[in-house]
Amino acid sequence: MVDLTVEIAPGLILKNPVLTASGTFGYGREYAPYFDIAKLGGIITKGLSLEPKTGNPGIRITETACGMLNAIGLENIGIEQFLSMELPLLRKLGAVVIVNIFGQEQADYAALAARLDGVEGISALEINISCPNVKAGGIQFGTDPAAAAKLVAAVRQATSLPLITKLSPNVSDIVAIAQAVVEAGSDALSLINTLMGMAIDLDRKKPILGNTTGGLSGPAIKPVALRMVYQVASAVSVPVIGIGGIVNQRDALEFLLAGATAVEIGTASFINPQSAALIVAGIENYLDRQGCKRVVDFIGSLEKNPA
Amino acid sequence: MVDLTVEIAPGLILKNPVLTASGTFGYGREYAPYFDIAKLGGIITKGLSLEPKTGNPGIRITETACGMLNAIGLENIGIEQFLSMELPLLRKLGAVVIVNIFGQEQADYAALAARLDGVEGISALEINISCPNVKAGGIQFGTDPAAAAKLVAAVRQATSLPLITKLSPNVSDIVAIAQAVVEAGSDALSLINTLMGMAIDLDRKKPILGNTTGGLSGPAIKPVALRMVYQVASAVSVPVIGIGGIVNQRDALEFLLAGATAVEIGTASFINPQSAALIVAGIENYLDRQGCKRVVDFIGSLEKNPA
Amino acid sequence: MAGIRCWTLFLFNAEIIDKQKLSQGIFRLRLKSGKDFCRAAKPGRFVMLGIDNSLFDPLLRRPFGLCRWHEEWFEVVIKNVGRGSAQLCQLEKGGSVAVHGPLGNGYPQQKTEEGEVSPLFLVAGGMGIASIASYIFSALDSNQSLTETFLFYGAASYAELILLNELTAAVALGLRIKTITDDGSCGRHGLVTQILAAELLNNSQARIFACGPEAMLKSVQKILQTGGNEGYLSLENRMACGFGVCLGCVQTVFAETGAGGVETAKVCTQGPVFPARKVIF
Amino acid sequence: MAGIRCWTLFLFNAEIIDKQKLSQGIFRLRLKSGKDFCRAAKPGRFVMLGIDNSLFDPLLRRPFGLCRWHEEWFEVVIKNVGRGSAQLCQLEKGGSVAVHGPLGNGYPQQKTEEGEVSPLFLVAGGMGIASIASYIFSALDSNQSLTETFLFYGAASYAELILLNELTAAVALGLRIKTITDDGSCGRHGLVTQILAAELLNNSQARIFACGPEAMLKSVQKILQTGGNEGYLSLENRMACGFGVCLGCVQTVFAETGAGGVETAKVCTQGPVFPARKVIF
Ligand SMILES: Cc1cc2nc3c(=O)[nH]c(=O)nc-3n(C[C@H](O)[C@H](O)[C@H](O)COP(=O)(O)OP(=O)(O)OC[C@H]3O[C@@H](n4cnc5c(N)ncnc54)[C@H](O)[C@@H]3O)c2cc1C
Ligand SMILES: Cc1cc2nc3c(=O)[nH]c(=O)nc-3n(C[C@H](O)[C@H](O)[C@H](O)COP(=O)(O)OP(=O)(O)OC[C@H]3O[C@@H](n4cnc5c(N)ncnc54)[C@H](O)[C@@H]3O)c2cc1C
Ligand SMILES: Cc1cc2nc3c(=O)[nH]c(=O)nc-3n(C[C@H](O)[C@H](O)[C@H](O)COP(=O)(O)O)c2cc1C
Ligand SMILES: Cc1cc2nc3c(=O)[nH]c(=O)nc-3n(C[C@H](O)[C@H](O)[C@H](O)COP(=O)(O)O)c2cc1C
Ligand code: FES
Ligand code: FES
Repeated sequence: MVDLTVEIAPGLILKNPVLTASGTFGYGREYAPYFDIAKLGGIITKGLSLEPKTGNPGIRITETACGMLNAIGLENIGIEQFLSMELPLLRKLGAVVIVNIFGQEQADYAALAARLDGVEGISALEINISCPNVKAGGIQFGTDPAAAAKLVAAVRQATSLPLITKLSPNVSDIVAIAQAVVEAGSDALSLINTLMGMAIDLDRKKPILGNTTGGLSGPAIKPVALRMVYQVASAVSVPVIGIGGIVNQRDALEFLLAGATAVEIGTASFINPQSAALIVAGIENYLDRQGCKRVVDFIGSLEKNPA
Repeated sequence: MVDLTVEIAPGLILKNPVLTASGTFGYGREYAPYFDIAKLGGIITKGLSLEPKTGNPGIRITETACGMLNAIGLENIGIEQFLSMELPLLRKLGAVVIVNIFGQEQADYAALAARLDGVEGISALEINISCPNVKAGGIQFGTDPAAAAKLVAAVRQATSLPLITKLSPNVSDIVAIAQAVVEAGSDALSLINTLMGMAIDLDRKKPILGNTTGGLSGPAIKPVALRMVYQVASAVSVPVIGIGGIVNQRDALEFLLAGATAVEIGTASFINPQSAALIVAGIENYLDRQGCKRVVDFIGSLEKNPA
Repeated sequence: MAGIRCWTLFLFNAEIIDKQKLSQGIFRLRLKSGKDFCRAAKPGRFVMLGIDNSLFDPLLRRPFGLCRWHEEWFEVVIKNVGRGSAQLCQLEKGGSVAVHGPLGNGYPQQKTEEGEVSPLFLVAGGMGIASIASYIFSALDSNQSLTETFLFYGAASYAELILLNELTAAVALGLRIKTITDDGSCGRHGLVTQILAAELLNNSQARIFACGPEAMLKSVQKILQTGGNEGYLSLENRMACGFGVCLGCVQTVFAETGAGGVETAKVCTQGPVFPARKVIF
Repeated sequence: MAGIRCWTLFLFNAEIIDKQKLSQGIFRLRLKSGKDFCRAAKPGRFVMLGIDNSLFDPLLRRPFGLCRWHEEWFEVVIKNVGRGSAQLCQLEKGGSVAVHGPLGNGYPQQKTEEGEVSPLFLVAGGMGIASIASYIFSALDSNQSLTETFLFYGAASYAELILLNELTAAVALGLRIKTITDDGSCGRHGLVTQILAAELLNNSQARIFACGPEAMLKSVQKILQTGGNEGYLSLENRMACGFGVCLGCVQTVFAETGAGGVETAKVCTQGPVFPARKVIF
């Protein structure tokens, strides 16, 4: 028996290092027919805002080479409906719940954090900073270390819940952003969110997505994600959660080797709803065969190349 | 008959919009057995430096989902050997030659540009700014608008050849870099260079590449490339050359729709050495069937989504 | 967990026990499944199908209507229109397909309890027949009457009027069939919506089930608005997951709460069949 | 340009005219080709093979040694070790493979002109036999003598000593064969380099051609250094292009110019066969 427990924030110990990525696991309920979602390290909800949001018009998804673009537009039911209609079921199912939050300006994030502070059945917040900051003219919070740090500090003020900041990969220097938000009080980091991409319908001479651009996810982005996780995990001392193109246990284990304390499964759950559960079993099996007793001994154990 | 000619810099008219991407076409000679390289819009050489460079040790390439990582380390024969041993053959074969240059510091780039100024048989320079600036502590020229602009200005001073600046995609705001280098005198832009990525050998617990990280290319990156080309072409008034994951004429035409005046074929040439030639034929055929008489009418003709 | 079964949802690899070419680029696959799967099948429901290998191109599964089923198999009809469908069409008998389903709501029951059954107009355009046929085959296989049931079936040409022979067997149960082709190679010359419009003039009671290209469904919707008939449209929005988690497939609809409010509905779980009056194209 | 032929390079889709399982996960494919292709084939040369579809996973072609050829076909032996080889091994007779080649230099000619032929030791470890066998089959198919030619062939077990039966036919031409297996299931128990080391003691004149895992080649190199024998190693570095343009496959070697200088050589065009003394592992 391998000890799969990991601590992803001070005091927040998960039974295993497998979480689900925001926006790919609904509010959890949809997966209950496929496996016992309490068996996961935890589930991360669809991104929630203060008010419900209808998302983008037109075509929202399109497949690309080994990946997909989405332009859902952060459609969600809003925090209140989540708390009243979804959270009770998740608690009954026994899932460890991490709520992913986003807003249009800093005050939205702080208000969400304050609202969720002390709510039973919520284990942590994941802050999605890959959102345009309406107040600052639409520049993403996530691409500027100072703006990101300010945002995280405001959220930190508003709640005593463990904070995971989810980083955007569309930046020149992800380590600088990572360090800034850790400095500002983030207990952990998760990365990567989607890469910004675009697809064109040649014959119609139009962008395929209603929103023109969208977020690229899936196996195509795994090399970029792995590189960023490796760089960030080498540079900060808080836990890092790896995300990006993970479809099986081997992918997940590679992220752990690179220094991730846990992983999130995204697009893979669309292809096979059981992916996350299969990955938990696969990690256990692999480590067992390797004679590794505790997953924490495996984490970050990548050998470095000679300099 | 479709008129395929395009002007990619003032006075530099190509017979068609298909070029080959640096580092994927050798010095051109290797492709001569497969097709008449004079039939292409032009060929772009492997990146050349002042002195020969041996490149990185260890494993240099690995396949990823719909892509590949390379860490060649800019191995090349150096500018002098290129001029004496390779250029004469290229001229004999009738190819339009664009030389890709890089250096460790600004002075290297300027020296290369000066050396190539006025050399017969060279049509333009492509400046690879995705290189660590040794003098500035290893920060890439390509991730800082000011550094990139200074570099381009120095090259501009040193030569009267048309200048194409090749942009790195590993940045927060590619439009800012694009505008800065155009301001500094770049006649055209080409994008994207590879995305920085990493791959891990799980069973050996080691990075696969000798250099740990490498550049991601191939179909996997096409959505990111297309998005950046669209953004940059919408923001600048100089010609933009699209690069990234183009494997067939449909991919190439999508880049033209997005606003690219020409395209470069990279990884696809490894899979099928005839790719670039097939894409020229494919573009012609497609436009012909569409009743489009001049490729320039097609370029940038993407319909915008309603705002 | 290799193959699961929970409530009425199944996730398994199915063997292709038969493959048949119905027309140029259109194939019917018969896939092996359990009885429970067939019990959960329903006219208008669908499955997400994928290639059973460990490669990632194509990446996502693709949605296809359940066309017919019987105890230990079910059939889908697939038209090769792109990378995903091409891969599926290339598989041979003995090969394996990754199946997830049955998914979606399916067509509403015909209210037979009130004695009087209102006439039912089934409207199929092109590949929409795969879904519409499921209604007819289901009646045929359970020996249900199809009196007062009309099939209006349009396709580009005679060659693409697939399944017509087999559907004709339902004429014995009362089904009446009218075909129309774009090129006039079978039945009338024109679009299936022309038949519908004409027939509705004499049938203010008829209910309509329609499946086909979006342009056709739009036109059906307009015709229904004029006639005031009740109708259902089966939509084919692009899907990533098929079970309600990606929000990729949503359709703008009039909100249940009335008052002209607008909301989004997931085609995969709240559809693919929607009351025609709800859909906002 | 669908299939091209220039000088001695070919780019075409080849039909699989035969497929044979040689051992668990090891298959031999016989592919249709033109006579000109076979004329350009040579022991030790290789082809880049890809799947003939428009999907991008796997993306790149994979290198495989030319094992045998004859007028209108050639054979490769493929071990399923990963995604690319798995795809190729799954193809069936009648299927199609994208071929690029023949590529690389191949083994040097034996100098037969000077009358005296020095003994030749062929050393194969595991799948290295595919390349080494090409030398023997080539002699067999052109009825060349193989006197003073020795094959030292090692594999994990008897089951993996593939091609052994067919190679035994060359005994009639003078070939002598010694096998060794890791588990002792056929021939001696141990590594093929042990045979080589023992035999070289009595053969300071012997030339060596070796192909196998890197660890084996390193060991062969060391043995040759001690004995002072001339030898050639066939390398299997990872390749992206196979024709000299990506610089992905390079091997560090001693520079031709001597004086201990070091340079890189492309395994695909300057190799895959290198003089053992040049290679710096
Ligand atoms: C509920 C439902 C039931 C369906 N039933 C059937 C059926 O029984 N038989 C059948 O042949 N087809 C059916 N379709 C359509 C089928 O899913 C698409 O043809 C298929 O997904 C295209 O995949 P591709 O990879 O071959 O095409 P792609 O290469 O992805 O695209 C090719 C073309 O197909 C269109 N397309 C892509 N995805 C979809 C999609 N999800 N729905 C519609 N068009 C799409 C694109 O716009 C493009 O023009 C159904 C779709 C839905 C949503
Ligand atoms: C000149 C040459 C001739 C060869 N001849 C044969 C042959 O006749 N028969 C045969 O079965 N194999 C041969 N190989 C090896 C064969 O090319 C690899 O086994 C194959 O490329 C692996 O591809 P994959 O996608 O199955 O494996 P991957 O999934 O890419 O990798 C699986 C494993 O194979 C290793 N590998 C990946 N690429 C290569 C490579 N290019 N060379 C060696 N190992 C690699 C990886 O390190 C990994 O351990 C030859 C290689 C070369 C360079
Ligand atoms: C359809 C879809 C919706 C998503 N919605 C959100 C979201 O609401 N909030 C968020 O932080 N990330 C969102 N993401 C990003 C994922 O959580 C994840 O970071 C990304 O998909 C990369 O992981 P993957 O390659 O495993 O899918 C979404 C991704 C997809 C595909
Ligand atoms: C093996 C390899 C070597 C490369 N070398 C160079 C180089 O020397 N200079 C340069 O500017 N870009 C280099 N590139 C980047 C390509 O020119 C191109 O920008 C990138 O591969 C994206 O295009 P693709 O997806 O079509 O390959 C190299 C790419 C590859 C795959
Ligand atoms: S297809 Fe994912 S929600 Fe409908
Ligand atoms: S494999 Fe590309 S240079 Fe050798």
